Amino acid sequence: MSGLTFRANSAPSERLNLSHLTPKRIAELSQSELMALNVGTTTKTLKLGDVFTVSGSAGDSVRIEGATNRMDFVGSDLKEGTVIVEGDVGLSAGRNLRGGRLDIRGDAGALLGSGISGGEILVKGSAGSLVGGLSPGDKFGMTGGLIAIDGDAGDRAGDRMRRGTIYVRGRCGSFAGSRMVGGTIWTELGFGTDPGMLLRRGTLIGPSVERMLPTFADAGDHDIVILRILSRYMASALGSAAPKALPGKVRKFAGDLATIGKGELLITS
Amino acid sequence: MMIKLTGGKVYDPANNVNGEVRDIYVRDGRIVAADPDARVDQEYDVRGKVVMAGAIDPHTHIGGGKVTIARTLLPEDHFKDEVAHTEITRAGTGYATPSTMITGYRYAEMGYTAAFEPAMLPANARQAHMEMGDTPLLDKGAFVMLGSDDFLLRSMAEKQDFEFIKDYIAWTMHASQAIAMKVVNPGGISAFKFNQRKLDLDEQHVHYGVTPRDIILTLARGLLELGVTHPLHVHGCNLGIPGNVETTLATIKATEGLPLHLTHIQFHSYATEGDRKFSSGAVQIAELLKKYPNISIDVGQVMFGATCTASGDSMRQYNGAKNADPKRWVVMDIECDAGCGVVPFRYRDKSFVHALQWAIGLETFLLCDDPWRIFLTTDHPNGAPFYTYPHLIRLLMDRDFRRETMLHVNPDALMYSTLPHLEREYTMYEVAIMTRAGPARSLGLKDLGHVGPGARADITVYNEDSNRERMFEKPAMVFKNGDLVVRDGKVIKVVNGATHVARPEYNRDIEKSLKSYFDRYHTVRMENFRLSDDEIIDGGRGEIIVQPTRARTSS
Amino acid sequence: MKVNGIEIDDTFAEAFGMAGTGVIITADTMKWARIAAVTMSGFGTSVIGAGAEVGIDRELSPDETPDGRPGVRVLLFGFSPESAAAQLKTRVGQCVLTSPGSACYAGVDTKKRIGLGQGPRFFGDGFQTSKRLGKSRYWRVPVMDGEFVIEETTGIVTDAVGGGNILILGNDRVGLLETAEAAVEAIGGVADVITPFPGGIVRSGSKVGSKYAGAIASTNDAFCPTLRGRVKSELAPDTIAVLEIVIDGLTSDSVAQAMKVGMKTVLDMGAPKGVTRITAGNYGGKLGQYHYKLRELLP
Amino acid sequence: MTAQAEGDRSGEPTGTHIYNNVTCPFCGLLCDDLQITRTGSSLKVNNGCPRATAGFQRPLPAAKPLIRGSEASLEEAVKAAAEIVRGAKLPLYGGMAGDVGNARAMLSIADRTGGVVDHVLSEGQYRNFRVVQTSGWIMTTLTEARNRADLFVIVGSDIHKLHGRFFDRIVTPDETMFESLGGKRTVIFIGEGLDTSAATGPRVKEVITLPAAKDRIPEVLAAISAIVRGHPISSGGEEVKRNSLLASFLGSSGNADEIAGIKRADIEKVAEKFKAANYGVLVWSPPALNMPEADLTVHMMTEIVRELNLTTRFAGLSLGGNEGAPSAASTCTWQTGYPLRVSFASGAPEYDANRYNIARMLTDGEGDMLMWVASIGTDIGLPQTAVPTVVLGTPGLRLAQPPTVYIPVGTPGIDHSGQMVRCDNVVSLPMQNLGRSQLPSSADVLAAIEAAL
Repeated sequence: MSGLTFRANSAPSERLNLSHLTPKRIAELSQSELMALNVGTTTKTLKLGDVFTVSGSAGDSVRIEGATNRMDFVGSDLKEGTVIVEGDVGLSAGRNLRGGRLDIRGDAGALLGSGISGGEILVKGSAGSLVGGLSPGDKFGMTGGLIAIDGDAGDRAGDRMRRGTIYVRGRCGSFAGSRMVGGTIWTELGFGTDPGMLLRRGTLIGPSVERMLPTFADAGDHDIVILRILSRYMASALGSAAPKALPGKVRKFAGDLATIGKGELLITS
Repeated sequence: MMIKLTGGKVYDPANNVNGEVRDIYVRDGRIVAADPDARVDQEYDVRGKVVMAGAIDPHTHIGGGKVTIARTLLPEDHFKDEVAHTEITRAGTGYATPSTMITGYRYAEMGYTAAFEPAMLPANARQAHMEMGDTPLLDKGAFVMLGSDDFLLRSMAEKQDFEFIKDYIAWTMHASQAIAMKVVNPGGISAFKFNQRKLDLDEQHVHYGVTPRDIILTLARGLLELGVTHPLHVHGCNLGIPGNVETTLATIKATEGLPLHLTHIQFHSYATEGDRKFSSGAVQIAELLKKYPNISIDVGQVMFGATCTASGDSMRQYNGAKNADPKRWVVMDIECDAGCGVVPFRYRDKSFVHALQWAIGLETFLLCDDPWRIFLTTDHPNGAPFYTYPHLIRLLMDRDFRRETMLHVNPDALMYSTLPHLEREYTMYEVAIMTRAGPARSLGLKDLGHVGPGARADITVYNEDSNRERMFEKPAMVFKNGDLVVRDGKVIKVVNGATHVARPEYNRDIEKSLKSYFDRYHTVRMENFRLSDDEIIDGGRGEIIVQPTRARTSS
Repeated sequence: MKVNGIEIDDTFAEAFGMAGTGVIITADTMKWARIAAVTMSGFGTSVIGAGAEVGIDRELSPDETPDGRPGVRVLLFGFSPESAAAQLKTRVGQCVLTSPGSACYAGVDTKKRIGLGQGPRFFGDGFQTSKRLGKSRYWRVPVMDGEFVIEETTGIVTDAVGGGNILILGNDRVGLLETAEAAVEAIGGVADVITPFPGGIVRSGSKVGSKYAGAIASTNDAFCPTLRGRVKSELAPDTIAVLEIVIDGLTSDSVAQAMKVGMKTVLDMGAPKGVTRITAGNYGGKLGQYHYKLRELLP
Repeated sequence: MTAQAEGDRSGEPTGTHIYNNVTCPFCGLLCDDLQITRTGSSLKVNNGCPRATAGFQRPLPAAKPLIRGSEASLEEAVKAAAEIVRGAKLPLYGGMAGDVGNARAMLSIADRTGGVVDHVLSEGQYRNFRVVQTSGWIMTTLTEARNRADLFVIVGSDIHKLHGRFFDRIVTPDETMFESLGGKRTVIFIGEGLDTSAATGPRVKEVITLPAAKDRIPEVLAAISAIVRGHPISSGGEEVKRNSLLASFLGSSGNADEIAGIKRADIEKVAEKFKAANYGVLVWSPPALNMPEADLTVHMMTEIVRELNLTTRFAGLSLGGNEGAPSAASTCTWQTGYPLRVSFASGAPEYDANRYNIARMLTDGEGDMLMWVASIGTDIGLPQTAVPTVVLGTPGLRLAQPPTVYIPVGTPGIDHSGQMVRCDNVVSLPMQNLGRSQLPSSADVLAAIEAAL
């Protein structure tokens, strides 16, 4: 795997928009064009070259070193190839990701993977609110792909999510799966309060819920075949990092009955 | 300051000029008679180019609450069309519901110098005018909506004296600073508030007992007797419902000689033939219109793509909301005055229904033989954004282009329309009527829409081009009140246009009843409901032009 | 020529292009996966009369199935993708959806897809939900013992082969049947093929046409031992029975491989059981685009 | 233009002036039936709510432009402000508390200088915008509700305290147009500690309170939503863990009959009233919905409204809208296509509700100068920030820190005329100049600063 490495010279003094740093976009530009791109968010142009030193040769991956939480839209619109980030990222990392892999070896800000429709986002640390969530102007939040977070996820993971899978090795904050219309959110350490508020369809999986809405109906213990498929899918997508297979039986709660109520909250362990 | 446009090929139907080469002289913002002795300060050589008056859009939703709701609802509509400021122009956004400044710039860049908001709620008039005040380069005006307002319906139910109702109509036009009046789903918006879900022409309003027919006739006759030039602007019952052509035909017949303008008639020309129970009623409409010279129409042409429908017709919009794309819509009941519904929509060329809507619009254009009675509109943004006009003009002027375009639309749809058989091509003269002289005459804009002496010097100069779309989308020059504001399709100077109003006479006593009504029921004082001239003029931002009305009569 | 005392005709099996699809049926136990599969394969002998040719390709261990339960792969062959899809829909709806604990997944992985769960999902009466994982979409239909999971689509092969065959002739009906059974079992080890007739064996070989109007096929009188002498027979005087093994496969190679394995079994064990001859059915090579020459398939 | 507010302005007529039909700028209702008597620069309100009275009658302290704490002329202050703006890489235009004219002027200078615009009360407005931009809604307006509603449901907002005349004007007016329909009202309060005292009088048939804690209101709404849909509901509100499940459910603790501390039967009764209403109105004030992720509460309400409209008529009515928030949002929307939180840094409007949230930007140290307009109330003072600040504020504005440049400005509807947009985003009202002072409008000052750039 070859690719360019961008090392931040120092912490940026303003928010940056790094949506240009994908293998495809880099392949379209000469190095000088690339380094002249404006990545700043003020009236004064801030060139990519002012912020980063580049090394390596163009290829199917991009590496960003010294990233901070002021760097927004990292890996957005990625279609193929890999973007690896050493450090933290800001808002909307992996926005509209369609394929490939975004590998964040730090924490991510809000709206991680909003609008993602394919590919994978891996986060070593924790993520902010609205993981895979809806950004104004989107019909839905996440519509496909996989987001796997080693740490915790903030509130409202999967807001208005339609498809795809969010896997959180740690805890999910409150209101996970709010307004969700499909897809799966799986936490190993449990949900905060009121998960699945206005959940229309989709699946929330976790060992516990801090506070359950009254509009989730207890449907009893079940061996749910689709969970076996999900476990296999996770194993194939994440390899050794995959979670251990779900138990044979889970407690199913159907909801949110405040709306069409075709979703489910599954309590494991 | 004398300006001369030399040697252009002039199409000026109001003055019976059909493509003749003429020089046009402009002094102090107005067109003046040729004066060979006058000293010309600035001469523009427009030889070989086509000269027309600035175009007038008589029905385009450019201001008011519903447009701003649409803007809020669909940020993604703007994401794809963000426009940076320049030295002279402001930043903004385009697309189906463009921001106000961009609306002004883009209309001007297409050769339009006047545009009329056709659905101003009295309760929202102040905002509508504020938005139009932020729409540069265009003269504008608004049609105020009555017909589902409780004051009128009460008055009709109580069988108030007709002069009283006329006073109310006139007062409303004054209070809201309107040039004309529109009725939208007559009585239906109000009926919806009473949980009535449908109201046909002769169906009774569940609470007031009046029918849409009563309302249309009352308002149409009222406006006629008040001497308002533009007849009642009617968005009829049953918009969008297959079979509504019957309602529309009945509405035309109901006029009994009264003048009426039927707007976005495409949406009201649906018959029920075929397996899908959906077919074109354009032929029936066109035939009947020949017998009713008192009726004018605009089309509300549908063009393919994403747009947002915004209408006062809360009843029909609520019904149509199930087809919203994206599934995100707003319906409102407003101030015992009216309502609104904002429903995003995507017209697809492969869809049977949408392709047929497209065909019906074109059919209507091609079947109606009197261009003085049909105006070119897409009901922006309901049928399509106004930027599609040049494309539409090409479809009308270029048969081959039309045929080629038909190859890409749902073929089954074309079987339920006569469009494939229509050979007509609009002439330049007819286009000039439909987009200038006709609307100006219909709206009573005495010095707009023509380039004869005395006219305001709103002039558009086009490069002659057999590709009419290219020709009409990027004029060589546009003059607004004699100022060259657009060159080669780009704004080079920004000026403000005027606001046109009509002020029919009324008896001030009406305010006694109104005052009592407002005090008893309303949350706004009558005095504050009225919009003052100062609010429009607003520190030099605008100018008000009062267009003449005929003397008030009584029947 | 003769091998192990069995005559092998210098002829070929003539086979046709078909549309072939497949599903994987899983259940809590192999027993119930098999029951669903067998039921779905029932009355799936000849496309002409049964609408489709259906059979079990093989059993799958838990680690070979999408849900980690025991499973069975069923293949289904039809004249066209449309007719195969229609048959699949009916058979899955009637035989798999109904079978306790079952789930049903794509059994063929091709780019071209046909509906699998698209019909049965409506059994959910609005309570069905779907889940997309990776490239697959699964429908979950609530049923009385839990959920019936069915993948939305399965693949379809448009150049599959139907009607590969061998005919086994001999002088001992019981021995002939034992031999054919062994051949079918051996063919069971070949991937991507099925032998759709009862037990994989057909005794009513047919010819095209009939004296009766309306019947498109009728008994192959030239191979009926009791008509020898009455008609122009293909059979030697000592032949008292003929059995046929018909093979459908997703690929031509798999059909050839199945015929090869089948013939090997017959040649290895047939002579003591009374097998005297192997031949194949064809129509003179004019009708089917696949010709499998017996002598080229010898072990 | 002068910028002075002094108690005894010489040259000003000292006689008494009475102004009728005055529009009040101090809350989003924009009541326009006030009568104000002015004597010199002091105003007396005849029929205002406490908030209006306090606002109009607040003594106007003397105020002069200040540059780094030192008095300056308006011209100097404008020049100093222009200096600060001119040097900025990313100016922030916040506060935005003013009328439409103010919003127009702020948008103009922000466009010119590549700045960011946001209103101080955006957080509340965004509780609504997030819903509009996800699913839309069905809404009504004040006059419609006043005449038509037979059911008012007040959700989580102490409306009487926030909008002192709402009950008096909308819920319990002397007359309504449709006595047979919305003549007698049922008023339901959802939330604890709400002042229900104004829901009284002959027009009120029944008052019901479901006193749920603020953060439990969504549960109550969810239960109502489920019941109106005919879905069964459980008690909820509990911590659920797999291994404790059996015990908790078999144990059938007494609170299975309660939802969010409210008796299930009470909620069911309320839901039945929702279904039975001819025209129900769900009322909330966005700033009051300060439970976490409050847009979900708004969304829940719109879901209930949508469902009920399948059979009857129901609508939402959002109040709030103080400090000119709807004026700022509407103007920004018609001029840019976006409801605030817009950056012009690239030359074109860029909308991002997270990145261009000025409160967040200041906390995170983004932007390098802040222009803060607070021309209406006194309690939206400047946020803490290290960047240079220009405040155009009504005299007496409470400031946590001294601004770099302060310019006193008048209040729309008192010191100058203008227009403001009402909380229902449909009606806008004219603001009268009551002649209290010679203070310039913020729009005029902004225009002067822009001209001085």
